[in-house]
Amino acid sequence: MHITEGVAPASVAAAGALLAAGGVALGLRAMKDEQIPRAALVASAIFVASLVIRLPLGPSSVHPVLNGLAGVLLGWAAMPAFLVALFLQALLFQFGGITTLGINTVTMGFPAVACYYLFSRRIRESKKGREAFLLGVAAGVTALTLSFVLWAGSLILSGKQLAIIVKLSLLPHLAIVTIEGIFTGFIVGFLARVYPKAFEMPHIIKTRSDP
Amino acid sequence: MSCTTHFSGHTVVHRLDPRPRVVATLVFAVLIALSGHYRVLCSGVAVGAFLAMLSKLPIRPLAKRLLRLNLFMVVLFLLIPTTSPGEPMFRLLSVPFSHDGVHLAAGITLKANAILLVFTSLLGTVELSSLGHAFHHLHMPAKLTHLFMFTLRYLDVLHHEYVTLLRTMKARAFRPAMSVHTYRTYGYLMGMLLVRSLVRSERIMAAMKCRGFRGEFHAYHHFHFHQRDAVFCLTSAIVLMLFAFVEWISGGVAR
Amino acid sequence: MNEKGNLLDIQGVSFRHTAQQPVLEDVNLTIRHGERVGLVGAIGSGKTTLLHMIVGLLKPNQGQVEILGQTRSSERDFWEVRERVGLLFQDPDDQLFCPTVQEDIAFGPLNQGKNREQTERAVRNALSLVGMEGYEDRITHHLSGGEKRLVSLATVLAMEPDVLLLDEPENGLDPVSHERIRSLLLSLPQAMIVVSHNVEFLASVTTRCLRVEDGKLKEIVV
Amino acid sequence: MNEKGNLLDIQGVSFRHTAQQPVLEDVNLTIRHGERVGLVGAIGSGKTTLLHMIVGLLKPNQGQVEILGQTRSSERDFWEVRERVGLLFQDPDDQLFCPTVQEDIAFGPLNQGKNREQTERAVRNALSLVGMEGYEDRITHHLSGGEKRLVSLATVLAMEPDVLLLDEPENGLDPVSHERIRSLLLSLPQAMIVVSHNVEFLASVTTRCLRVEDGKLKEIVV
Repeated sequence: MHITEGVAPASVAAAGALLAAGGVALGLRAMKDEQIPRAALVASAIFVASLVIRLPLGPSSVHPVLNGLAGVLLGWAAMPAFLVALFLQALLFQFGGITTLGINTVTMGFPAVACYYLFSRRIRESKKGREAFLLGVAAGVTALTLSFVLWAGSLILSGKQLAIIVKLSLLPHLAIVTIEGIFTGFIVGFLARVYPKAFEMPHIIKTRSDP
Repeated sequence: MSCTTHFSGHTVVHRLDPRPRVVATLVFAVLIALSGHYRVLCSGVAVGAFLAMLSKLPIRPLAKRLLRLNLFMVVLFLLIPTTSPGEPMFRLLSVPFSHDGVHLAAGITLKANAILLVFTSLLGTVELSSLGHAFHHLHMPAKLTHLFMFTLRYLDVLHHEYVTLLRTMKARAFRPAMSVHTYRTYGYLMGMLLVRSLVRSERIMAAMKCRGFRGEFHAYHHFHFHQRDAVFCLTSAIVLMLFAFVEWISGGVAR
Repeated sequence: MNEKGNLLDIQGVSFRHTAQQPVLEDVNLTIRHGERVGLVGAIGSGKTTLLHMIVGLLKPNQGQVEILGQTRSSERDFWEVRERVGLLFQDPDDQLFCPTVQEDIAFGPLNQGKNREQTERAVRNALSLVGMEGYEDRITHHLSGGEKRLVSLATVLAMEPDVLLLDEPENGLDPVSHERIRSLLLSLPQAMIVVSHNVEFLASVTTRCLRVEDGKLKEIVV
Repeated sequence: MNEKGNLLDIQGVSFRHTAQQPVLEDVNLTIRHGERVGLVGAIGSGKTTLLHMIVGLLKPNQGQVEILGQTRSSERDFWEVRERVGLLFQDPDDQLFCPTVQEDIAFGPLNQGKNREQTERAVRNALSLVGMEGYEDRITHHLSGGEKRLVSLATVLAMEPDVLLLDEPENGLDPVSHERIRSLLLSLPQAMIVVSHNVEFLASVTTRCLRVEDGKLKEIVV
């Protein structure tokens, strides 16, 4: 779910860059120096997964995005983490692009942060594996759906004619969101059972508004 | 196997200081993104192609990247002109291709190719860690630079762990299929990878503390600015100003 | 399975990682039913490489690999091999990836297409074989090093393999677990290849021994 | 530093991870200047725990830790310890977290407050100590296993520690790198504690040996 290089006109790209800069600044302020390795390692793991894991879907397969997971694990630090990951993706694999880096960071990062507020504490307090699994599904589905909305929005803002792409990708996205949800659910369920400390991490990204 | 390899080489481009390369790429990308005129966009592609040749980018990987990008552009060419309203420019198999649609798709294609070529030639040829150092010297926030460096440092380590885990799963007769069992298995695999990452991050923090880390990073790396870098700065400045000038005399930003 | 044929027949096999000198060069190895072969050699000499090649995780650059009576070359050929040849990895942390012991042991049988009931039985059997009854619901990540090794072995045994490939099964274990592994291996009926640095251990669990050196296999007496 | 006192004096120290049986129980250990102590024991027996306790990464549940002539308990107490006691981690990937070799080695000296020139000198010296001159600008994650181990050691040596704690310094190395580490350790003047599974290796680089078993330390002869 990237906006490809060249698609976004200056206005949309600039708006995206500004929003991303704000989010990243918040994320950086919340993250202390000694929390950098932890944030980086989670970002690395998610980056690797989104690159190499292929979840079978019919005759094809889909790559996971895992921004919901990034949100519940990293909180606001998900913003800089996605900026770094997306820059590397653009540089190494030509996904997305440099002028659309801002938009894409917003598209991936803001839903992640939303998931942090919506689910992180609930997952921490969940007692059973099943509950954590369901919350994980919810986080995966919510994040990717929000990302789709932001992606579609910025595409349509870039040109009304581009709406056709949104229309055509609606159905595939439904399938992708479903699989992403199940996948995120299993990961969150696993972490809740094996390493619940993983969800204590967002305390490191405490901003003043932290619940 | 590495997932963090850059286009290494020994050309003059590779020897340039990464800092001006970062700046030039950014300004170029912004100018091209802003532009609405074919002569600017086409010159942009030409500049990109020139830099790609100058930095001797390997043909195969570059072609693969260009192909992937332009496959999407083909889709745009088929979709947008046929679905947008307006004067048809031409008909193909009696399907009208609208004037506006063709121009939009053409503009996007030229922009994407120009930026890709310059981005890959100038930044894709920098060792990634030097890129991090360049960001640092260009006053990017220190925390962001360090996040970048740490992420980069452990990509291959984690990729290796992923491959190892997947291998042991294959040895136990695992074959991916569209099933809950497969999704669960990958979920556990990813969960395990995350647990290992989190535990490793604690060990890294411990190693840092052992070497006197008390919550503050000190920079060490530095660059040398050579004459060739001055030449590059001057040339890029002239070319970029020329772009801006042509754009301006062509009558503002039209799309 | 033809009980008279060879379990494993490797002829003229070479393997090299990209652009390096070969790890294995023109190696021959035949293993018959019921044989227990020890494998020694320095670190990086190619012992692990050999085991991985047998189950098709690595593909040789040259030579022929015949396993369970058939020549194997494509990924698909090895699907059957992996259901019948159990590989114990060097580091149990690489082998255990499920939240609980039970799920981890069930993974292999489920991949073999066993149903729920058969799988449950396989889990129970495997755990009792390694003497770890009652560990079903333990979190694998929290087990001690020795326990992890035994559970890893259980994950392999649960698939009821005809051949076992064991990569340093006793390495780093405390004396008690060490002895437990030793007597367990002696009690198992399968043919096996055991990699170890501990020559004493090999002498007690295997019937013959090979040394990997300079890419070659040599029969040795221990 | 008082050359006559003990470098390290641990008395009645116990350590347990949350709600488990203790890893170390009522352990005593004294190390004098110039001593080289080997530490053996099964996986998970508490060898690494002991090293981490000495530099304050883990805090004992009971007992007293005296290092370099002073009792240490708070995080602040250990700041000085960490500048003078160098710990080599088991996995060099944990220790080499900077992009280039040079930056990694400079990390410690810079934290010690050395200026640029002193740091450059420390980097050069450390690299020449481990025989890796010319590696300054190499990318750490592209190094081989043996090179990583040597560079890790250089990062520790660059801080000019009085004591070295080495956690399996030779583990997983090919015979050539193994020998290089061995002779390097023999040439270093520091007191050291060396953890290893390789008794032969320990016998050749240390002056006495201890075994960790059931939470206790026992003097052994190798």
